[in-house]
Amino acid sequence: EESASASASASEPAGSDNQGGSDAELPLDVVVQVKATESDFWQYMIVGAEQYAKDYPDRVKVTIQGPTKELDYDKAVSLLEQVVANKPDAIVLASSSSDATVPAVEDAMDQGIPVVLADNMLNTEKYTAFLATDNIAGGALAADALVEGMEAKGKTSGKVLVVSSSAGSLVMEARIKGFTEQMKNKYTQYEMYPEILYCENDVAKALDVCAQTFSANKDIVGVFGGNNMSGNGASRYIAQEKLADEVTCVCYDSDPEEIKNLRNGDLYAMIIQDPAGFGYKGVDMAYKVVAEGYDVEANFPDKYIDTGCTKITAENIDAPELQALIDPTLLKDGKATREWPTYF
Amino acid sequence: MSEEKSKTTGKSLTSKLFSGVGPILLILIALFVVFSVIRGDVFLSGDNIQDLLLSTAVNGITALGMTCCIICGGVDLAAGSTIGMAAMVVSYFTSGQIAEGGLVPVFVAMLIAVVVGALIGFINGILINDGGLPPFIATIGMQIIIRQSINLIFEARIIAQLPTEFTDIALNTVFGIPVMAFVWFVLAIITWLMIKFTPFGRNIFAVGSNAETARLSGISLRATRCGAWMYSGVMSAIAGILLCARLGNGIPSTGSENYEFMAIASSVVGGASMSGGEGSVIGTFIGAIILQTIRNGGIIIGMNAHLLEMIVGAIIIIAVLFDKNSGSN
Amino acid sequence: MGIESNPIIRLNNIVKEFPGVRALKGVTFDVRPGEIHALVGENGAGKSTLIKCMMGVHEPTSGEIYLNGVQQRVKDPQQARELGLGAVYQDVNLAQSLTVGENFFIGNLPKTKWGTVNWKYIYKEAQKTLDELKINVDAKDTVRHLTIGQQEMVCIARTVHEKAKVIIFDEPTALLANEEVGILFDLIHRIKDMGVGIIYISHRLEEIFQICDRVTVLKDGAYVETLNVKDTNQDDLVKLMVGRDLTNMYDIEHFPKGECALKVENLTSKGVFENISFEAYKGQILGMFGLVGAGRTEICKAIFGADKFDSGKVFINGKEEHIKNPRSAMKKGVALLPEDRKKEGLCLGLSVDFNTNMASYDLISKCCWINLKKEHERTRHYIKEMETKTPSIKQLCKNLSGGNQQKVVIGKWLCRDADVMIFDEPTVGVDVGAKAEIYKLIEQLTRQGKCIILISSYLPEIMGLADEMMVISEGKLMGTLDRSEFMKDGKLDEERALRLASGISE
Amino acid sequence: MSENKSQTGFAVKAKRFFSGIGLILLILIALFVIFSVTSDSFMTSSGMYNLARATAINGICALGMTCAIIVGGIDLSIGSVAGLSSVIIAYMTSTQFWETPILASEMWWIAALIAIVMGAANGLLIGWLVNDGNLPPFIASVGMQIVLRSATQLLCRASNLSHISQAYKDFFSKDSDIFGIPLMAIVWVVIIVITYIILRHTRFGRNIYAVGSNAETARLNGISLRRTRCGTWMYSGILAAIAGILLGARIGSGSPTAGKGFETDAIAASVIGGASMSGGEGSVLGTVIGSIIIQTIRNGGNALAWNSFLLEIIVGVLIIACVLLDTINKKNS
Ligand SMILES: Nc1ncnc2c1ncn2[C@@H]1O[C@H](COP(=O)(O)OP(=O)(O)OP(=O)(O)O)[C@@H](O)[C@H]1O
Ligand SMILES: Nc1ncnc2c1ncn2[C@@H]1O[C@H](COP(=O)(O)OP(=O)(O)OP(=O)(O)O)[C@@H](O)[C@H]1O
Ligand SMILES: [Mg+2]
Ligand SMILES: [Mg+2]
Repeated sequence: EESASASASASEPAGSDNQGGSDAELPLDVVVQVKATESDFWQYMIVGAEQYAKDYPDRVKVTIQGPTKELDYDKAVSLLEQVVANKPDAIVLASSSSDATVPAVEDAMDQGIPVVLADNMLNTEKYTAFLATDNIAGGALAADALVEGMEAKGKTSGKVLVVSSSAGSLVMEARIKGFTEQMKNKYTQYEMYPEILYCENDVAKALDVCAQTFSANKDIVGVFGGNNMSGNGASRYIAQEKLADEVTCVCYDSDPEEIKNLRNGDLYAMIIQDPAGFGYKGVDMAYKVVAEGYDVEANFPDKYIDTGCTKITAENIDAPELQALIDPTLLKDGKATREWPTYF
Repeated sequence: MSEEKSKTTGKSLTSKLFSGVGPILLILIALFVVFSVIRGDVFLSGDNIQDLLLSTAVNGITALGMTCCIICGGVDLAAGSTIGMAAMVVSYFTSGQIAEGGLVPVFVAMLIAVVVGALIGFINGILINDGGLPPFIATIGMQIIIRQSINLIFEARIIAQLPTEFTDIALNTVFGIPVMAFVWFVLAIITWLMIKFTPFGRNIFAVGSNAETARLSGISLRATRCGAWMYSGVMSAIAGILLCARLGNGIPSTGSENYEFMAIASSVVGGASMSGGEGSVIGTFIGAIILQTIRNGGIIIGMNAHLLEMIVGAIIIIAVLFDKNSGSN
Repeated sequence: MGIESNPIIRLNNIVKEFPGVRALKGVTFDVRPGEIHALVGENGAGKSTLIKCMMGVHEPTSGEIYLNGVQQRVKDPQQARELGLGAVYQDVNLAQSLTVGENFFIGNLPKTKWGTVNWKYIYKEAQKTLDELKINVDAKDTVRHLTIGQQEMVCIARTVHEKAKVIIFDEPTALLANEEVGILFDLIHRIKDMGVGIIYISHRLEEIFQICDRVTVLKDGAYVETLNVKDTNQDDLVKLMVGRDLTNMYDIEHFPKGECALKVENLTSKGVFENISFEAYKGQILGMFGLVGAGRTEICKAIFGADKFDSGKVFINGKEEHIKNPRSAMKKGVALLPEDRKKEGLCLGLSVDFNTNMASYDLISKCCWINLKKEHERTRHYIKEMETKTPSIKQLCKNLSGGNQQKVVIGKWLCRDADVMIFDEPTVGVDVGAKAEIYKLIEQLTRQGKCIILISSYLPEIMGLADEMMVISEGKLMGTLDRSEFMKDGKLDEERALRLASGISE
Repeated sequence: MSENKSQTGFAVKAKRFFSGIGLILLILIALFVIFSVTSDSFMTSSGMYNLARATAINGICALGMTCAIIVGGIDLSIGSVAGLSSVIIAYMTSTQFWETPILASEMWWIAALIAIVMGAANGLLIGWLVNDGNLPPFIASVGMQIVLRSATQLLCRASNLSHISQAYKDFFSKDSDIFGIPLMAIVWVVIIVITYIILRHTRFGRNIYAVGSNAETARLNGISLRRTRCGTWMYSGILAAIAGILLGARIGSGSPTAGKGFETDAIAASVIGGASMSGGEGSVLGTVIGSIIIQTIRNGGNALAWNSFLLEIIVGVLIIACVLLDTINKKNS
């Protein structure tokens, strides 16, 4: 679990480096395609990517693409095919499906357009680099945090519930897998509730399913919300019903409701990823590969860069250096700054 | 003639009230019996009944407006996005994140959201009446436009820091009933009175049944249609405001998961006819409770979420099948 | 004619029950080749139901059907068609968005050798039949664009084209004017001469005497009698149908001219009607006569605010009014009983109760609150007044027979209590008994000093009732005749009116 | 003289052919002009190749939807049918749950046939519910939408099915084309032709119009309502299943949420193409143009990197505007 908690360490700004060998004209034309535009999380990635372009206007010109809904695999593929047809200098891609975009990505790579993957791995070997949270490790980290919180409340046995956003989301599956395995292997004193609750990314539904499951199962002591919407609903339910002394809640990703509940003690911990980092470092990687001839495989044999995840609890929520990580839009409004990690 | 008179007066008030909703009332009772037998301790507990009402309220309120549109011979597929728009509008105007202490007092913000809902309904009504668009098309177009406008205007981001006086609405109770459910009951009664006792209510039926006849009978099609869709817009807006209070944040995707389909299903399960001119508030009320009861009970007895959803789909079909075909035998 | 051959079709003891209604109580009936057999009876007597049983639309509760002496069960309309039964129904039954030609072959489209639809053949055949019958319609036209009269002719042509052995006409003349009635009768005679058996349903009894050989009377779903037409007369027939004597129905009281209630000046709607000017007085009946398509309906709809017009003035009670929509017309005291009861007069899916009150809820509500008691009272009152046959005030209008539906529409407009009442074809599909009731009602209204405008394509009716008669042809006012002008020695001068209606000015 | 006559004959034919679609054809041409001027990547062969591939799936769904709309109904279950269809193939050819998949990679077409049968069965059920159960088509198909979606989730145990038949993926891959036309687009074109022939030149097709125009008339004329309705929804189900087969190949895995929301685009394409929600009206050509218009807006807009929300708003406005113009047009003529 060492790697999972690694993150925002200080470094020198990745500024005036040497110019590598490249035939592409500066600023580079980099397309960032996200899973969905109508989501806070992917808006954060967009903020990161745009921040890079703002920091280095002479290096890159960033274009944002993405279907409005995450489920629009079909539209995502069409979009990417079209992006590839336009021959940009590089592509940073967060793909909602591991298979759908493979042909287009391979096509791009074959044409010499580097593709930096973010968040979700594809079932292909042809890509430039992959920046993502290790979601299995993140799930395990969530389990650790949950147990820590439950033990602090003196709950050493009982049922643990998982609320998921929607079936078929790959990253969600990984988190839940990491969480469940950690619970089953390491914390056998707790029992996993047999059914996963789905909320279709609808907070109201998350609230409802929590309410009903809780009233039928008085022995639930812990809840894991697989993303911000499910965590939002679960923690709000706990806040509403004043169950904070009985039930511990941990969730993935942040949103304003969760932050509020964290401060109130209704949510014990958030496991946050670095979506802005996907964007910022993804574009950075694209630039380095194209303009400076950076060799990914030499530094990362499996081409994987773990962007880490961070456990946020009441203790560190106000730490100044974490503010822009918790809410990347602060960067956009210029209300906060952050130092970007130097993985490469 | 006298025979018939004695027959009608002989009917008790309750049997009059529930005439036509018999079959679905049976379904509701059957569901209650099944769930009570399996997990009566939880299902019938006061907490759960409260929760059932609370979780039905949003759909229940939306369905009231939807019923009016269906009676008027159309549907309002923009209901879900109107919910979202109202939630975002009320959040925008009250959030501490936008302005210290909110831009306007909570009450005013709610009013603005309701006005926005009415405005959306008005546009729908005009498109349908003056533009001659089929309601299905007009409102599906509006659905897309409103939903994406929410994303565009509010940058697809959650609005937080809503005042507690607003979010507390969802937590409080009146006479032991959650405020949301209470509002739903009141609106249901208002809608019932409107449909039963006002010329506007009757006009909705006339227009839905035969618009040309209604026009030649001196009923203003424009006023009736705009009124019906505005009523639906207002109901959706109220539902959106309450939902927003319940969620504690303005979430751009509020109301996007099949909210209009569920409202239509509630109305139709409750006996409304998609070809217009038919529908009842009590039926819709029961219809909404049926749909939520399956979900509520199913989760309580620990059913697989997907299996449960499958049953919801099947129940919608079966309930309507039952309703449409029980009359003729 | 009296061909004593074996019947093509024989219905034996047919019973048909609907929920709550016993529409047919054992009817026996037959048709021989080459005869025209009339089926008469009051509204709701079961005529339409009987032929629907025959055509496989309804399944009879009991009873047998024999075709050429062989018992048959007619399962569905398709089978009826294969057995050689054809029908022209009471309500025009065409697929509105399809072409005329396609409607001819609908359900049984001819194929090419490739298995695809043979369009050429369809249009050629349909056009041939239309031309033979002198129907001025293009087979490639979409039905929606035709007038009701034209649509009806297409319906008939289609049935003729199918070469059915038995053809049923359910009130075919209800929507036609004299000229077309003539064409239709010629047509029916020709079909008859081909040896086809014809069933003819009509409320216009003189038509029975004009073309029919035998007549069967139904009353309240029961079989009454079958007579040879030449052995009977109109009065006897009426007596059998209604159960009482109905001597001259048109003999209503006429009242002196009151003030001018409605004045129209140079009303014009381009391409539909032009420069229409007339005055209508209180206590008077103003008749409007013309052939189908003359534009009478449009004139009245324009006055009523239901259609737009280009220029002209409308004065009500001496004051010029700008009527924008039906609602404002009603507020000014004008009412219009539309001609097409199914499309414009009724909400078929709603109750009698609702339909009676729907135009006048404002009169029985206070501060937007409807007085439900009054609503029911009024409905009962008009049901009684007009003897509407309905099991309850909650019965849906679609379950009433055609004539009873018409009575509900009239009731609706009586509820309005308007000063100027425009009746557009008020007796279409209404039985003799009820017609007499309606005429009495009109008489009573004039006694109360109301102004009545009566549109009818049925000349005897309009001449019998009107104090003054306007004749319209192709949107132009051909002339206005006073009662004294068209009553010659107590007899009607039909010729003059018809000449005017055909556009021949004096 | 004779020449003149044949000319007018041709003109009449052309007029009939284009009647009702003139407006949308103009819109399409305008869009093409705008995008080829403003974007240098739009009007390229690869741009067109992509456009054709991207339109195929919605294009096929929309044709089925058009039939359902013409018969006087609607089919809101097509998204779920497409999803289930793709998952059936994935389920039978993937190694997710078994060491050796049910079907060998090359045998994927058997699964595809099963998917088509499933689509037909679903259509049969909806047709039956509508005809014999008196259910409004909206409700029958929404109900089946929910049921099939849940069945899909259950079938793939709420997870993504990866490692599906490679042969299947390759079959419809980007590089499989015939004479430079992508195979997916060819499937679509074949279906366009078949649907055109069915609707225009077969009795069944004409019965669809007759039933949609006036069911009672159709019945009185001896058309079997049951057969026509069941047949229409079956056809729509089959097309949705075929779209699902293409979809599965395109996303390369079985996803429990695949196909969600397809019905909206399909309805949009149909009504932009002139189908009337009251039944009895609609044309294959119109729907095809409608599908292309929607995809052109998306592709062109993306090429110019327009805001994705704005693009969808344009689609929404277009739906309303096209129907509005069509209504005004009809009123005037
Ligand atoms: N579908 C139905 N459901 C219930 N009752 C019906 C139905 N169809 C007809 N009836 C009833 O059956 C009776 C006979 O109706 P029918 O239409 O045959 O009369 P009709 O002789 O054709 O009258 P009209 O001259 O007015 O057309 C009426 O009382 C009518 O109310
Ligand atoms: N939908 C329509 N579109 C275009 N013209 C029409 C339409 N309906 C009627 N007309 C035209 O308006 C004129 C009057 O039509 P209409 O048949 O209503 O007259 P009418 O005198 O009321 O006849 P009747 O009442 O005997 O059927 C005719 O010239 C007809 O062609
Ligand atoms: Mg009749
Ligand atoms: Mg007329």
